[in-house]
Amino acid sequence: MSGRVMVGIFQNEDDILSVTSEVRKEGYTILDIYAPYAVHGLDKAIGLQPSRLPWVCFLLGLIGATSKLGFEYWASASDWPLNVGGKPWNSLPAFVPITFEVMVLFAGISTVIAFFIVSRLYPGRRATSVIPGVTDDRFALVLEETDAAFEPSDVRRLLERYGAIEVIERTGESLP
Amino acid sequence: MKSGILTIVLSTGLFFSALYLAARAGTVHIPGNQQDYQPVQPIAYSHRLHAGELQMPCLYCHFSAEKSRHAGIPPASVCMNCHTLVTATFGAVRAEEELATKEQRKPRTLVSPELQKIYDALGLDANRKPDPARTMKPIAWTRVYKLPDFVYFDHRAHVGAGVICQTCHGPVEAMERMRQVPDLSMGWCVNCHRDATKNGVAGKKVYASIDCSTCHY
Amino acid sequence: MSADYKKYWRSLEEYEAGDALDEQAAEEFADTPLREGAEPGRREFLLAAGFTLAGAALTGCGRAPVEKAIPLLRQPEGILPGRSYYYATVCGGCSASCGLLAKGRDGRPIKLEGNPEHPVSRGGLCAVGQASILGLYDSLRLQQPMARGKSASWREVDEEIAKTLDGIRKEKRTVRVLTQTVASPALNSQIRGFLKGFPDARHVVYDVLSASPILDAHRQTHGARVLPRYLFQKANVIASFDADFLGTWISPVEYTSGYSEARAVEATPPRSAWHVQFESRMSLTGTKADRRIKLAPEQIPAALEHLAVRVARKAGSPVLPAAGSPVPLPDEVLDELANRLWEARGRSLVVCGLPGAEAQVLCNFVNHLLGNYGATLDIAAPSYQKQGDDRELTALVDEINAGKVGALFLHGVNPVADLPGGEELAKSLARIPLLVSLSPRLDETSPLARFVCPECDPLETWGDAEPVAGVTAISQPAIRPLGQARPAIESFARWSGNGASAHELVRSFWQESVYPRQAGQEAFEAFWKKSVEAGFARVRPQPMAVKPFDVQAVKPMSAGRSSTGKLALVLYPTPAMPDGRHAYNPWLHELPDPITKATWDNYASLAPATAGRMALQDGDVVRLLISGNAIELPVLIQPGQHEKVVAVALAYGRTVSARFANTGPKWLEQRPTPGPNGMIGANAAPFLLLKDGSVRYWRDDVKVTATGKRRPLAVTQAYSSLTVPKNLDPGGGPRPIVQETTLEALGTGGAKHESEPVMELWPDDHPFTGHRWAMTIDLNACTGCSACVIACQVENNVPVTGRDEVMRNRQMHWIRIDRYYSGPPSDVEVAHQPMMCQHCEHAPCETVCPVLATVHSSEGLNQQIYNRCVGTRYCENNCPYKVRRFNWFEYSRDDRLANLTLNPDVTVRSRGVMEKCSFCVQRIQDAKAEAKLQNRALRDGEIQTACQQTCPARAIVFGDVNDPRSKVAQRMNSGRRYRVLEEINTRPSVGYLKIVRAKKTDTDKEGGARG
Amino acid sequence: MAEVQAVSRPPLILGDKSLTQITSDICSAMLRRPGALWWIGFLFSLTLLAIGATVVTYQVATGIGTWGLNNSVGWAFGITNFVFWIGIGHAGTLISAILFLFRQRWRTSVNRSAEAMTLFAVMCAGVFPLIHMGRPWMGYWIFPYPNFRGPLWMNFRSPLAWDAFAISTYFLISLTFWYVGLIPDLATIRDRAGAGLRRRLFAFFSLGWNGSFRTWQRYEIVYTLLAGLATPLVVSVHTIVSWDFATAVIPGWHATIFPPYFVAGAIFSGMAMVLTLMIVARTVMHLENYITVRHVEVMCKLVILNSSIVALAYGTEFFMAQYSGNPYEQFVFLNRAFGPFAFAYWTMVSCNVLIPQLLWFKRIRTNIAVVFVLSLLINVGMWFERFVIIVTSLHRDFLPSNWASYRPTTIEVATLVGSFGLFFTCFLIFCRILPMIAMAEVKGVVAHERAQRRNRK
Repeated sequence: MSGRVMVGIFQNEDDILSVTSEVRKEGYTILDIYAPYAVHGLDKAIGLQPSRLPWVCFLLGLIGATSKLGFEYWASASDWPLNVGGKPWNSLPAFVPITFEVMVLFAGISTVIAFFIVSRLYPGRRATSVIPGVTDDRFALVLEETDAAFEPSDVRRLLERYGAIEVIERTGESLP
Repeated sequence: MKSGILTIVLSTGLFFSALYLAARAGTVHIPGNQQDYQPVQPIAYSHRLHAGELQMPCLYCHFSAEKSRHAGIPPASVCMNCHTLVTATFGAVRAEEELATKEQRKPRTLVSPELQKIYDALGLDANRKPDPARTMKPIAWTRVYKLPDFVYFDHRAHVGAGVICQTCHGPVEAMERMRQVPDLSMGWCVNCHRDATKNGVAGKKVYASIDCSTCHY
Repeated sequence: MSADYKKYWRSLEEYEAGDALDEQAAEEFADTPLREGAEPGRREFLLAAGFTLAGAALTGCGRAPVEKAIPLLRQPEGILPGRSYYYATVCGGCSASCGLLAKGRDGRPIKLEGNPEHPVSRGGLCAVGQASILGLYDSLRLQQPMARGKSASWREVDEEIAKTLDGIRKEKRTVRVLTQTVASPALNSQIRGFLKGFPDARHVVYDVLSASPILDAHRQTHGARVLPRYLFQKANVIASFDADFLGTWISPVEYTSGYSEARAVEATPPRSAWHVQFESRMSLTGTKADRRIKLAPEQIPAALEHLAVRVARKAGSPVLPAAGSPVPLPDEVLDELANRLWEARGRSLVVCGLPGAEAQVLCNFVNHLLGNYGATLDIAAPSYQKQGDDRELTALVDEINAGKVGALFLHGVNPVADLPGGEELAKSLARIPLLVSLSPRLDETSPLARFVCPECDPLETWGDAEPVAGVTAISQPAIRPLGQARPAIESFARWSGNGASAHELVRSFWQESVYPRQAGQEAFEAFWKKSVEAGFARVRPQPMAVKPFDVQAVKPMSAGRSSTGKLALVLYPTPAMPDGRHAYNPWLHELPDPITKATWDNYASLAPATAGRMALQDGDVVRLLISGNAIELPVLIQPGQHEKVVAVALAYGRTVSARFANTGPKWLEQRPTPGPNGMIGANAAPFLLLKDGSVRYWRDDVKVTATGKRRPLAVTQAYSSLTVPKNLDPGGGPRPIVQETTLEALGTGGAKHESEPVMELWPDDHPFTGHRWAMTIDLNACTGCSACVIACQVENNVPVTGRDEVMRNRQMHWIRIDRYYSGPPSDVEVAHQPMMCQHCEHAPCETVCPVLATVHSSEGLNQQIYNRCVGTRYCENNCPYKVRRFNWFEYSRDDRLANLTLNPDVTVRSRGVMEKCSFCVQRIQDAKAEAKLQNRALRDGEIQTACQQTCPARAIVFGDVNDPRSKVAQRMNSGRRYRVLEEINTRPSVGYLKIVRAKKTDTDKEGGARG
Repeated sequence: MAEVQAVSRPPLILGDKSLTQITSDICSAMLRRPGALWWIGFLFSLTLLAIGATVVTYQVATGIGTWGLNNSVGWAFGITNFVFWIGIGHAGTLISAILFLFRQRWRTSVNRSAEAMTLFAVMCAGVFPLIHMGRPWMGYWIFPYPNFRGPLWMNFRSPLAWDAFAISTYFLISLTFWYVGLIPDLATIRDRAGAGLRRRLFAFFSLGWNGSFRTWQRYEIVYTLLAGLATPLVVSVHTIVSWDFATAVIPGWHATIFPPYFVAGAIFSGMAMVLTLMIVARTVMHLENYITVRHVEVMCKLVILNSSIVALAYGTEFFMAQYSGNPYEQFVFLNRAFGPFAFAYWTMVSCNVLIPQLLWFKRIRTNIAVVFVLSLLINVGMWFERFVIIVTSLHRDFLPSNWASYRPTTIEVATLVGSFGLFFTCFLIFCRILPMIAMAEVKGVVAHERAQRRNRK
């Protein structure tokens, strides 16, 4: 992250989509793209791997459900079996609703927490946008100036060709 | 960067609070738990002396424990079974006797200030005979073992089943002043009942119910 | 004054937290009678009371409040803190004088139970008797004598009375003692002794519920003023002419017990006494009758006469050839009754509650012809339960009004409120030079008295009773007098110049007068001790100068006034409030009337047709007017009542009931308990008629006018039929909640119950291997008398909620008696069904409680754990029987004196928790602990629930259904047994035994046997 | 196919807004000084809330007896309100989660407010189970926590326990879902706001969101997962609420039809409430371009659908009672329609079945004022539906001796009023301090529509 970066600022969803594909084809390293909303198709254009968050969701949901079901059984049938309305100690059907709720709670909350962790979002974190406009109407493409092959003026031209309204160069320190 | 410092300070604080609480977990009581309650009593009665040294059986004084729900605090008349004659500690009496022999006089009757309180309560005169001029004044002991109003504990069932007093009241024979040994929580009761049903009491098979209505009604 | 003993008694076991510092507590205690303790033993114990805990202030620091434990200084033998003890004594609730066992705890009586050994009441006790314990702890009872309206000391009062009496003796002025029936022979003799010294002195006795005509009639027919002892247990056919013998007539507990025995269909041999009731209103007795004949009040004597004529004809007696008045009902009815009575000669019983000796003579005649004297009526050993003489009362009232009485002593009576012409009488009474009232409370009469010399509560003093000849009972105190009231017997002794205590007086009376009548050889001391312990002694009855039946006395009835066609007013006592002396008692006010289910009021009952004709509805206030006297009462429509009748309960509208102004929870929309007159109900006594030496309880020609006002009644049962309203009826007939069978269907063998198929959806994890508690209730025996309701209330610390809460359907009684009507509204059949927690094996309430506050015990109890309850009320919603009761508010426990009735074995529930019948689990636990201590198994019948214990009809049986020899298991196997709502598979532990209806002999009744 | 259809429809967002216009439109709605209308509404709601808070304090201090309940009718107003509010909440989740999964783009204009509505409704609902307890201060016993009682856990067989878990889960998941949706918009506002407290607060809560596409990608996944979890959750919540009644033995409650019936009813009432709120909001907050007539119309169609389901359930209940041959069951339904609470029953039928039929007509659907009135009536009807189910079943059940009536006290009415106060106060505050419309999502929709338009050209 210590290297220099080049930021292309766009105004249009289509432009950012096409420039991304083009830049990737050219072999430049896209450090990140900043957008005001989730642009569809951009993940493909940028070539991101699918997230593993669904696995977190599934596993924690499973853990929540099994541990709750186990607890309910243990508490009702083993730890202190109490005769409730003549129902059997193991009233499995009656244990299902809470099991389900706890599963959803575990899965949901843990997924969000995992998301915050992997995306390093936490309260008080300083926002490090390239330009403030990315939360309004600007799209920013950030390229890393990786090696000698990176020729800033070529890239600048490329970006401008795809409708960049502004191209700036920066040192990477101010970037996430 | 500021927020980073804040985060560090907060989490350190949290960590130490948790550590502190964990360390004190054994001694901190939830509200209502009177464990280790050891109030000062109006008369400095020593269980250690009576039950320990003199080996008096518990049921001698707390005679209703095997007949009633309450073990009861003995009426002053029970104290008088012995303390009509015994009015002071052995040591003090011996010392007085020695002094008297030395001074060649009849030994004086010594009355310990604590026992005097019983005599006062019963309205007795200097010869420990009822004095109609004096009012009887009951002794207000401070209750140590106390259950909430919605719990019914029956001493007779426990004494009858062979549970020895120390099981619940601890080593009373070693206590100078009475102290509440268990926490008297419901879990303490229930787990003892479970254990009694499983392992018996004093080698005898018993059934200690853990139905709610065993204690709550 | 009251504050003084309140302080003292507060420091009993039920300590009040946050009250007084420990020093104060100690001082308080020091100031008790303990210091007087001259004679140790039980008496001292009664003074000082047992294990004492005094509350103290919070010590802070999150610790629980410091609690003081104050033991006795000297412990009386045999009495331990926390252990109940029982003393046999006599009930002071009414003159029937049932045998009691007063249950005491830590120095104070907490519950009254029937004495099962007692030969008259046989272990039962009525609602009034159960509730009478509250009289002891009534904080508004007079604590001290009063002279001219101000508190005085006994010495002053006694001196002044003695001085005045001396003057009267010298001036030879008249002295009168006016009492209700004095059950105590010792007191009677004391009064006789007191009056002996005066030239013109007389003891006048009257009863609010008079039996004077019966006594008068026996004077005519048998030459002696006796009240026969009615032996219902020996009767096979019972005919009652307006005698509510199961509810309020003379000795209801005794009669209910006998009646129940006479109708024990499963006894060997089976009994099923046939009972016909002639009455104009719906009485408790009428609800149980096999044949209830509804007649206007003036027609009932005619019916009796017609019956007499028929029986006389059968007996071949020429005395009564024809009846004067026209027969008011079909011949077949009277023919059948006459036939049945005749067939059951010597095993039948005709009772008559009509006013006037004329009708009673006829009743005696019928009983005589049937040979019932000596069989079902005993006049050789008669009853002394009613001794009132209305003739003498009339004479006394005239004397008083004429200003001829020099001194009048009142004991147990409240003539201003109970007698007609009370206002006039009050003026005359105020003019009597020496008027002394022994009333324990300031009622309508006692404030007029120059001296009020309050007598003790029966539980505070020694006394005796002889309810029926040959059964003498001793009433012993269960507590030292709480105030400075003095037993009546002591007062009369003091005024006769005798300073002895009640104990000495009763004892010496027994030595002189009772001991000689006993058969045994033992010394007096042993006899006395034995009698005190048992509560009664069987002795030789006093010889009665009874002559053989005098046929000359029988005369045809003077032609009864033919019906005017106008409404008649019938004044009656209710089983809950038979006598205004109990008007202080909130339990009795809140007890739903067994028939109308109304509480906290009296009302004008009208037949549905009558109300319809007058366009009146429940709760419309009407004005009742007879010759200048008027009262306003709300209307209650009473099915089964005669169309020409307005019925109003007596004993209401008493000044002592003004105390209920603050009864009930206080909140924004609370409505007061007393009525617009500031009292509970209105007094109907002014409508009574004291005429021809007899009190008439009905008046013809009452004017009923609507006032346009409304006062909705606090009724605990809003819907009274098992058939749903017609417009909402999906068909299918009445709901099988109360089931009935007929004698024929029952057969003779006592069919066994067929076991139901058991369907299980899930594994049965809950075998009940040890005890399994269950209850059976015999609906055939249950009379609906409601004694169980009060017994349960006392035993289980059930609070009084006040009228407004009852109106909101929030009464707290754990056991209620559902009353269902069937058949046409003009002539209904009635079923009583006690309903309490059914302790279902598959309890719907348990499943829905989120916090496990109600779960099943291993012995089949549905446990309710108050301290765990958070009050979601889900259990209550899901209870098909709706027997759970919720503490909507912190129901008042302000009266700390009344709190002494609280049972220390039962938790006092706080606001926001659910409660319900526990099958008296405290009694189960106590019996189990006791059996364990004695190293033996529990015996069947050892555990009696409070409702079972008090039931005069023995309708309730409780026990271990897993023990096949237990009574409850046997009754569960009865062919009559069914369970309520069996079809929803809740599997209740309560089994009901079907009502047995006698075979219908006519077709005019609808609603056949169900189930 | 879907594309073609979408094209032929009028645009979801009117006025051909540019992205930055959207930002400023929505932000300015909340940054502007509130108008008189808002203040009037806010003060009114606050008054209602104050009334509610007062009576609840009084009730908790005095006893639940201050409600008109009795020995037979243990639940009435309180639980009616609870079910009513829970039902309201369901529409919010439906819009945000279910319609998200179905890729219904029109939801973007209303989902933020609908989710907020869910939260506030669940808050209102959650108050009632707590305050209806006899001892609310012991309410925590309803959860299993380690204790010194043996330990004594709780009854997992009780539908009320299920309720407690369902509602807490529902609230937490809804809150999370709503918050996750808010993060990008919070960042937008943060970047527009100058220095000061507002910026600091938004900076804190936006968690340092910078619009990075890596985050956006995970965000989309998380959002989809949450939507996927919330969908069965919302169904489960009202199913469990319906089990409060369906698992009981009381005739009129004990019915297997309850879960679908309740869920449909919940969405029905919720949609009506969304309509009410949106119509008010678009007027008060000047968002006519974002919440268009087309939005209203779509929601009206959902209302008709749910009304029909509810009507079917009403009919089925009667049929099942008749068909069961169970006289207790049959009686309960006759009693509902013709007994003492017939007025409540017929109010329910009129408002829930008859009146919504008007929405079949496009002229009515597109008349905002009429729709507003209808939506209010439906809310009234749905409140009565719960009242009818609860009270008519309880007041006359098995034993005729138990039959009783029920009359609400002023305390109960004031508590209901107070719950509306709480709801609207929260909602109005929400309108002021947070973006009412999901800017990031609307931008996506606008860009999408613009792209389609361009493609067409």
